[in-house]
Amino acid sequence: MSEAPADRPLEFEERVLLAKRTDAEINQAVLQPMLRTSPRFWVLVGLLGAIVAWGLYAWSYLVTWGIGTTGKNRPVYWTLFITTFVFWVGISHAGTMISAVLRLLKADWRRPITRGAEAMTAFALMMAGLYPLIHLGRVWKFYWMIPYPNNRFMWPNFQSPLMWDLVAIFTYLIGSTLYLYLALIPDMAMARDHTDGWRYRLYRVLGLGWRGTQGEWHKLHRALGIFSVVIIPVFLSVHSIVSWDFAVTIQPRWHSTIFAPYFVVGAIYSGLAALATILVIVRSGMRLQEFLRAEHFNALGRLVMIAGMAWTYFWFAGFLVEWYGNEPVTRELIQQEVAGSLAPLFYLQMAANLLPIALLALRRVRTTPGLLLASTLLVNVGMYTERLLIVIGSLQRNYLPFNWGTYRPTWVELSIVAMTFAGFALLYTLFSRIVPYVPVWEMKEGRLRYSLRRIGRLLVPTAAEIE
Amino acid sequence: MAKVAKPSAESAATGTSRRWAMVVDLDRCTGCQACVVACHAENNIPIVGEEQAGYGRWMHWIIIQRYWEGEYPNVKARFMPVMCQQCTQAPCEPVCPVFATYHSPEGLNAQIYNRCIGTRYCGNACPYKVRTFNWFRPEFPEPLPEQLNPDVSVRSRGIIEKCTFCVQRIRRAELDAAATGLTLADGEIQPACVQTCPPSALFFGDLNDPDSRVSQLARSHRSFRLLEDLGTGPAVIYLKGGETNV
Amino acid sequence: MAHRVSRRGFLKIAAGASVVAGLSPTVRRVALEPFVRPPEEELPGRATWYASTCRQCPAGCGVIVRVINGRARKIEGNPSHPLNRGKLCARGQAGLQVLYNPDRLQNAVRQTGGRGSRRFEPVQWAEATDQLASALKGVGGKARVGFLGGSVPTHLRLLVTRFLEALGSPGPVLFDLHSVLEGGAEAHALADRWFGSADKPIYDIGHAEVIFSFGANFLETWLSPVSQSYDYGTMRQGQSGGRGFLVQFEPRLSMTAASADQWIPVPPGTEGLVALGLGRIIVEENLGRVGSHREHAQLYRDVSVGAVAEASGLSVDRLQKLARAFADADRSVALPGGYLSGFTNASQSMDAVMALNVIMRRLGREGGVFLPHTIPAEAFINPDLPSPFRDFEKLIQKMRDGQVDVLMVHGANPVYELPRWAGFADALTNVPLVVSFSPFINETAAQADLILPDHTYLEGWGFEVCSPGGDRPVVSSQQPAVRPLYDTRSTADVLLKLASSLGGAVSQALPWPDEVAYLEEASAQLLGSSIGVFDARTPAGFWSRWRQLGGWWSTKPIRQEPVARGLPQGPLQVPAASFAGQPNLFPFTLLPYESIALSDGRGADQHWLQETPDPMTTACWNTWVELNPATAAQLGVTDDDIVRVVSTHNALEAPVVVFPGIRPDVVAIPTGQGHQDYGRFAAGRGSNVMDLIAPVVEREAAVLAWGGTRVRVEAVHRSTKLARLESLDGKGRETLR
Amino acid sequence: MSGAGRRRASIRLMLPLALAGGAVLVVAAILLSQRTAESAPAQPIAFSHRTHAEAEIQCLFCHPNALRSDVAGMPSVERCAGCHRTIATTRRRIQTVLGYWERGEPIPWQPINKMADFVFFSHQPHLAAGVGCETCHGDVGKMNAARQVVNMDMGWCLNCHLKQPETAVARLTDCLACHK
Repeated sequence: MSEAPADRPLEFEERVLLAKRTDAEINQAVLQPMLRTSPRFWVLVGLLGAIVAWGLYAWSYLVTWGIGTTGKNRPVYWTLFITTFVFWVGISHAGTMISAVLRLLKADWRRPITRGAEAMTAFALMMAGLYPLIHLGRVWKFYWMIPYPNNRFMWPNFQSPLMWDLVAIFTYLIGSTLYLYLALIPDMAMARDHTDGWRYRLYRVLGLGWRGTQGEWHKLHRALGIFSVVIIPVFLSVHSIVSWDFAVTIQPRWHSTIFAPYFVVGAIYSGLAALATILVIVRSGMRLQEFLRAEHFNALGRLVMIAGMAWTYFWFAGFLVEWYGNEPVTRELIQQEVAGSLAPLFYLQMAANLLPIALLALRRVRTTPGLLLASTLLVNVGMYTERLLIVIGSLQRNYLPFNWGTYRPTWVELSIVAMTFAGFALLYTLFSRIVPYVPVWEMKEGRLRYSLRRIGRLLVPTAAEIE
Repeated sequence: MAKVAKPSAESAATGTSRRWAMVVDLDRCTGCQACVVACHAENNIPIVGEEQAGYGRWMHWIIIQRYWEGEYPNVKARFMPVMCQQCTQAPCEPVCPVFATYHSPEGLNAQIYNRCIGTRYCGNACPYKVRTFNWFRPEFPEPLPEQLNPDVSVRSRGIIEKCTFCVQRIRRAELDAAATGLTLADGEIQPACVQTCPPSALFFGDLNDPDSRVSQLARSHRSFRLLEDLGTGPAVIYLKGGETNV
Repeated sequence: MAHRVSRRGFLKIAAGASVVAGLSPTVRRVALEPFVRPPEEELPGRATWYASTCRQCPAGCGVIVRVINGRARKIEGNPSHPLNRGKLCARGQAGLQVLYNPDRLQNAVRQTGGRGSRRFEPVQWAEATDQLASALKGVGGKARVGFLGGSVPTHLRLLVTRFLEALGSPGPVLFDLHSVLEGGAEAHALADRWFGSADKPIYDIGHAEVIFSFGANFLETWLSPVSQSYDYGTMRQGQSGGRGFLVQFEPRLSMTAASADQWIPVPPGTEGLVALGLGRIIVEENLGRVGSHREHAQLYRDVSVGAVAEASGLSVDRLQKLARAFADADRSVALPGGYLSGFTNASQSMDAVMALNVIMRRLGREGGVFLPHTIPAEAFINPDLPSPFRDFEKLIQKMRDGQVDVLMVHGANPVYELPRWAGFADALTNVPLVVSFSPFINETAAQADLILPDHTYLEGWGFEVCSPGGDRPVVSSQQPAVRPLYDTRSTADVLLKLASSLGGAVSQALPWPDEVAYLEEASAQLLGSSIGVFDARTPAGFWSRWRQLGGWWSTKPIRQEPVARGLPQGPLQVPAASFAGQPNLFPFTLLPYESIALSDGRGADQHWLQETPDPMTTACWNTWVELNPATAAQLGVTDDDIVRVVSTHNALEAPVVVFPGIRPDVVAIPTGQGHQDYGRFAAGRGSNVMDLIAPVVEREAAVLAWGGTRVRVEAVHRSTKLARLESLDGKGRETLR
Repeated sequence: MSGAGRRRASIRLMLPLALAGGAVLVVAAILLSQRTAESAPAQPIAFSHRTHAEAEIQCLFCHPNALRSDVAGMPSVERCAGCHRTIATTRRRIQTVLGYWERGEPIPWQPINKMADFVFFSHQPHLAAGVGCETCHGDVGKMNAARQVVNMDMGWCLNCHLKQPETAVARLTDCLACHK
């Protein structure tokens, strides 16, 4: 169907969109790793499942005995749960960033990695959504927060940032899940046509009877176009609102106007880094070297680097105001971080957030999967530490020194945190075996734009009219 | 309803004329802890034990903070009883997602225990850190449940609690006054801490009544409020301690 | 009637209940419990208040108990009681936990596995009293019965004294650590020496302008802390003009010292010397507006201000300033506190302090020194002073020599309160029958053969003659607020039963059928008194008012002016206190101080009190060692590090509290913990500082010199987490500036 | 199967699923918010309110505390015996009552209207405000065995409190009016 002249070097887009491979080959290359489950895969699933099971036990222990089984105390009322909640919400920002923003920007290199990113958003949000439940201790009381007409004549308090959180995260979760699913429909149909047995039955249902008519494609593109636009304000609002959980209080260090953009940028930074981490791992785990190429990592690495620079700017802007303002409590907190008990965390945060920016400036680092993995992992360590410092570090100090406190995590908290990391990995692993990890139709569609067609004696690059 | 800074205006808007307030005369306070135990007895406050208390999980609704000044031998210790300040602009109130804490028409920061779902957001928002949380199910070995005050809920685990200005006493006194047709005089309603305070360092009454004892004391040149610059408008008014030099 | 019984109409104090309706113990929905016969004054769901007397310390504050559906729910100060005027301290507030303590004895028990085995089996009351009666009958010599009391209520003390008298035995010996630490016996001896009075002097703190307190922690545990705290509040802000000037002389910044305007950390045992120096300056410079000091000159003949300055570490200039401050005030008073009683120079020190009041003519003046007015009825005259330590030692000696056949213990716990060298525990083994009346298994009860648990004070009857009683004569009455929870029995009733079964002189001496009959008769003696706050036409009416009001007192303040019997003949002298332990081996002086919550240890079984933070350290639930920051640095320890405190006789380990308000050469440890028994909240917690006390006993003055022990402190390189309210990171600051 | 057929099949499958899910939610919401009134609990003696009401005995004769206290109170055995020592003494039920009286035992009546632990409720002000017993307890005089007739939940309380004069509503709908 399409062929490239041997003498012409492939363009960037052609390379990342596998211009030389046929559609059938691509179908096979995507479906093959899904259908192949090695013992290693099952060992991984078993291990993750065991961690999740242990975490569920820890959660049930917490529910049985009370929040006292965690290391919280007065005044450190929020700890690892909220920290990890913020972390997961942050991670969830990558998917939308890649799919919606880059889709609107028509960056074609995004195509093979969109599904991975969208799945990450959905699963990270699911993990994040667990924390408000866990955090309550008496999880069955959660429904008090849901607004519904009741015979107590009581509504929730929409003044509370937690209610905003509830609305924003719920909206984002629904939106991003639909977004993920919409883009999945043609591939489900493709998978349906290439599989049998239970997979066939599953894909038949999920494929919603997709036939690939012009009308269907048109509607899909319309829907995706609308979603891409609509989800961006949600995407910006979610982490802004999460930041307002902190910023609306008068707790020293939380009470800051820069928190919303700072949190959003931080979310993008950690989210993109997490995406890069995952892509490196999935690539080697599923042997997708052909789809996920150095070019992708190069582009992604650049994005991470830019997000990191933005984060650094916002961090510095916040820090400068705090430092210059010289408010006694804030000064005490800065003191704590720079030279006190929080110093190890603080320097870890700074090193782990700043060092990758420098590393990622090097093309070699961006394009070498191992090095990229190391730097993006570092980013996520750094961003987790940053949130630890914001949530726990700040709460340990307040206006009245008599009321200061210290916090030690317990096994219950650590197990539950581990549970969500393992749970995320487990969902992601299973997802990658059930759903084509690389969006085949997007690839094909992209390839259309750069495929060469013979018109008479000429080879003419054609751009698809759709899009 | 918009909140207004002045207690009187606020109460006028809600149709009642009271703004409950407490005055703490630091010059009288000796730090003796009588109020602390009285509060435990009145309000069914659980005891958490050594380990939990050591980890900052004690449940006192009123604590006497002790501050050191100077160094030996010119060292001074000062006491400061700190309980819920019943702020006019309470930072704890807007953050509660379920209205478990809200502003009552008489200016109290009410805490409705059975509505609390335990987000502990109010605890973070409170700059005085006077809210305590039931980390575990409170234990009252038999027959200690007999001592519980039936006018106050026994809180379960997972619930934030705090000083209420002994609202059960206010409610009881008002009901009794209505039943007997008498009016309540200033000083007749006393929270447990005020009632027991041996050196009479605590006073309780209506700040909107210009002749009440608390109003008179609040006008003292010694009066100040805790963390006043935060703009929370506490209803607890402190009177500075002094020092006599001879 | 002039008095106000109620806080307005609705705090109705019931006239008392001889039988309070018993309801099954449920908290919730108890209001739905149906009665067989509804009690007259009980309205289900509504509170009834009963007036009674607090027995958490010997002060005798009036309380009112809120009773709902037959259960006591809250204790408050009795607003009409002239001593505490509606106020109550932390211990008073915690009284419910004595009643509802989960580890109370629920019936009479016999120890079956031998003393100290702690294996008890229930025994019928009749059987138990029979055993005691036959033991008393079988006693060889008349003087072979011993009664050891702690802080026994006055009515029981009177009954016991009659009982023992009729038996031909010596009177009860009273020993409790609280009295020792507050210097109870020494205060009586002081009043006796100077004024020939059997009562402790009253210091009019409320009206004083200048108070010099020599080791008197009058806001914490000394004498009548609630009454004194009330007066302190008045002294600070209740008077027109000035807020009073309080100076505290003691080596540790106690809570009282924290409330003082000046804290002067003089070396332990030199407080009296400082008083002497101040007196010398006043007399020498003829300070004050009280006329000539010529007659006092000989009192201070031997005092050298320079020597005082050297011994106390205060400059002569400072002493002069203090002397002027004391003398120039119109109303100044000097308090000889309990800490002075802990040294071998106790009586001389206390004399030196009292002399300041005498030379400034502060006797019987407003803001000065008074004596309580006696109760105008024979039944309420205190039969004897608290026993000096000498009497207790004699009892121990008799026990050791096998001269005591039956020992009855009520309210005392010397096995816990005294160090082993005192020999009480060993001497007990030579007593054939030891009977305890304790409602709890404490350390002493664990060594008893028979425990006949008394009611706790909210279930029992009695009265307390308040001494000191504030500004007027006060008898505080005690009545049951609730029906006894368990099968316990009033010790007074047990004695009356014993008396009737013993017959003869004993039953004639104690003719009453039961405790209530005795109390009714005693109260009726006040019928018709012209000064009483109430009167009645019949004894029954009087008895009813007595219970309703919570006692009897005079309408107006009546105080007695102390008349000095003439000044001491010789010049005043305060010898140096002697200490156990070589200063080079034991460089620190040990200061055991009474915990404001746990008192001498009797509050340790109440978890409200266990979790009550110590006012100065904010620590709770444990024992700790207070060290000056310099001392701690020198030892290389800091907060929460465990140290070993070693005296010549014993050692203990406890975590450190770095305490800015203590002399570098003094180590302070609170009392109250280190119980072996005494219920789940007390047992096995912390250490008992009294174990460290060395046997410094001044024979002549009969003083247990509990302040005269030297110790050394060793770091053990371990640490723990002491429970405290305060954040150590906050460094005791109020705000950050 | 044609594409359209497949699509119809998926819709056929998903529509009932969605409907079923919605139905479960609705039912759960109804069940959670609506407790049905309870039936009469078993009592130690088959006491008939109707008989007593027909004898024109006022509620407050046996439950007099309602006027003065938080609780209406259960009549004491003494009160039962006060009449029944002379009235209908031969009946077996009455003899059971008298048996309790003679043994000095309280009759273990089972409570019918239970108030949650976190609610402060007092009969006294309600009676003072002219709220009749039957407003909350139903027409007990027509029942043999008394049973709960209204679900005493918050909405039910508020329904009445909201209908009060405007000046009182703010006070009566304040959470602290009833929550403790």
